[in-house]
Amino acid sequence: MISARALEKRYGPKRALRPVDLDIEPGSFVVVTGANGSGKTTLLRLVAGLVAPTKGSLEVGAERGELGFLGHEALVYRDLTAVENLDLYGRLYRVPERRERLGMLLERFGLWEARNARAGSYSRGMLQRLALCRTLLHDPKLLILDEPFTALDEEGAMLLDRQLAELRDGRTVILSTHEPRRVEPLASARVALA
Amino acid sequence: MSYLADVGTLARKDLRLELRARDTLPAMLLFVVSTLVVFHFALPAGADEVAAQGLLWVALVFTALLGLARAWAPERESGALEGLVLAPCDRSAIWLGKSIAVFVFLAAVQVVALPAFAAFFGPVGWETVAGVALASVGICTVGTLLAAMAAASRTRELILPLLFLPLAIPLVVGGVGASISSEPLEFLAFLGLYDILFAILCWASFEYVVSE
Amino acid sequence: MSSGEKYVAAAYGVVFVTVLVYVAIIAAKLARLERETAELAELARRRNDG
Amino acid sequence: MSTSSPNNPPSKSRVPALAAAAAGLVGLAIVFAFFVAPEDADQGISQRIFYFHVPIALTAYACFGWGAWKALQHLRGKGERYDLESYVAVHMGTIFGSLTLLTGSIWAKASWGHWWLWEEDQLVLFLVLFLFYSAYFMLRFSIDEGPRRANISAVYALFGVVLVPVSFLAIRLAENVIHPTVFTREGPQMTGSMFLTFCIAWLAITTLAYALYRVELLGKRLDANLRELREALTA
Repeated sequence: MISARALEKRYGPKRALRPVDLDIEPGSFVVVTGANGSGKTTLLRLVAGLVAPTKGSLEVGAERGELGFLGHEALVYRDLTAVENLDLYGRLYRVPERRERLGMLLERFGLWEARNARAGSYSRGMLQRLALCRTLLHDPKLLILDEPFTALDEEGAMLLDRQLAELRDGRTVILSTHEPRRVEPLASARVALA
Repeated sequence: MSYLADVGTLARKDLRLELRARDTLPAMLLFVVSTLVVFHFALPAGADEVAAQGLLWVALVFTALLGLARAWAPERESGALEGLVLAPCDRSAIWLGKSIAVFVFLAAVQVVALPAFAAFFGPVGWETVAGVALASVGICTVGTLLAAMAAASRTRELILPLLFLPLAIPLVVGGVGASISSEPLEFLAFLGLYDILFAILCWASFEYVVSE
Repeated sequence: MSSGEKYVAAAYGVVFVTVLVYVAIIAAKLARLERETAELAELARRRNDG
Repeated sequence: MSTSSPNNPPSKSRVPALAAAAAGLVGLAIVFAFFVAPEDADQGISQRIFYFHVPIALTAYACFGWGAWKALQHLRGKGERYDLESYVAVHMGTIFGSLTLLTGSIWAKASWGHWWLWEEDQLVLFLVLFLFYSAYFMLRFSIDEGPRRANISAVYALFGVVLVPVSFLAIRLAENVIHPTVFTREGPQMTGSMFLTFCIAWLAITTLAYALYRVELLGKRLDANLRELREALTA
């Protein structure tokens, strides 16, 4: 699913990611660990295609429409409601039965009551859960989660745990975190960045 | 047809954002009317009608600049541009959708500005209206792309006028020419040529402005 | 010199001066590069001895 | 640590030969411009500015075109050194563009008594281009180094090349008084030796521009290699 050879990223003199090799089979659950500044976020953004490698090669077996990316930003419009945000992405990702699917996701992540409130009025935890809905909306083959637990409230974290457990049906997950113990039982591969 | 659907989705999103936030359109309306009033006092009594026509175009260009500076504000405040770039749609649809939305705002402002100009200064002929329409297409297409470039820079809106004004010079020439020259069709054809040439270039190159 | 000749001299002079300024900039760059390479050479030497 | 520079292997540098050729040709052009070409009938001696002014303008166009060509290659993903070459070419174009404005202004003062003439199409066009390409550097220096800056600079350089004909047409349209320029539509109105002088001057200025371009490129690549060396040594 993901294969990288001496993949490296630099911004001029600054090195964002030291050369790394990857060989990830479809369906595996990869946990990326490493200190701050070791390049976890850069690696995930490279896999998502948001940034281009400076050196080395990278092949990702998922088209743009088949991968879901959750970063530090929720990537939702503050002035639109939760439903309007998900409807916008649903159209762009051509999600079949858009309305039903986004309703189900909002329900599952406990945002149904606040569905018609502006995303700007959401708390940090609710915003992260809305971002999770956006990431899972098009049922992605490859799920890229950049430290998903950091901004989540306790309830959200439990919901995410249950969600990750259910996701193992042939889907590939690559997730970076500071607390690997939490996802240790699910992990099938580990990448430690120096 | 899904390309046009994406463009429609994105344009509607911008219109809905503006209706909800209501910060760009009122600002542009007030700006253009107050600019015309300032021009009235700036023009000496004996100034002929041609000078006034020129001032109309100055007002339009700088009002457009105000709108363009806000064009990518929603994306920048929420980082949502990355969400759009991640989506499977063609990235030029992001540019086209935004251009259409900015065009709608600019048209709404001109619906007020032209009658106000006619009242303050002098009659506004069909050539001027045609010139304004054609020039606005060029302003929105090129301006939206330049605004995306400015959004990626550290200086944000400060650099947008520097990028935009040299490219707007031919539009002002075409517009003023259409308003005052004896054969306006020549100038209107030139504006059309500008729109087509630069629209194609924007359409082909926008992807590289928003992604690596 | 007639005014025409003065202007011609000015025009060619401007071109000449620009090229000279350019050469001066390149010379300044060379001096900086020379200093940097000396620094790096020292760094390399210290690395080998250390 | 044998690391040939990532951009290109240290080729047998042709720059010294290039610089020598440029110096020789420029010298020859000056000799021709002042001693071989006959005095112009109506403009007198000030016409001799023409032999440098127009070639400098044409070279500036060539530099902008070269910068756009390199930008296009960069966008087509051909390699990473095209961004640097596009940048240096545009830089060269801006220098020669400024020279065009300066010499053109001096020529306008000498021939028609004014430092600036809106009727002179070439001059006005270069003013527009000068504004446009100055913004190129403002834009480039306001974005952090990386692929994003390279892409945006490349796209902007492409806009410049489309702007040249469009602006020229706009200026020609906007101008109601057609001013007598040497190059009227049916080609140069110059006698044999004048045209020969012009061609030599043109070749000289183009060679000079290319030499300066290669020199600056070398300087920039040296910087890049040194930075990499420093990175390696201090890592």
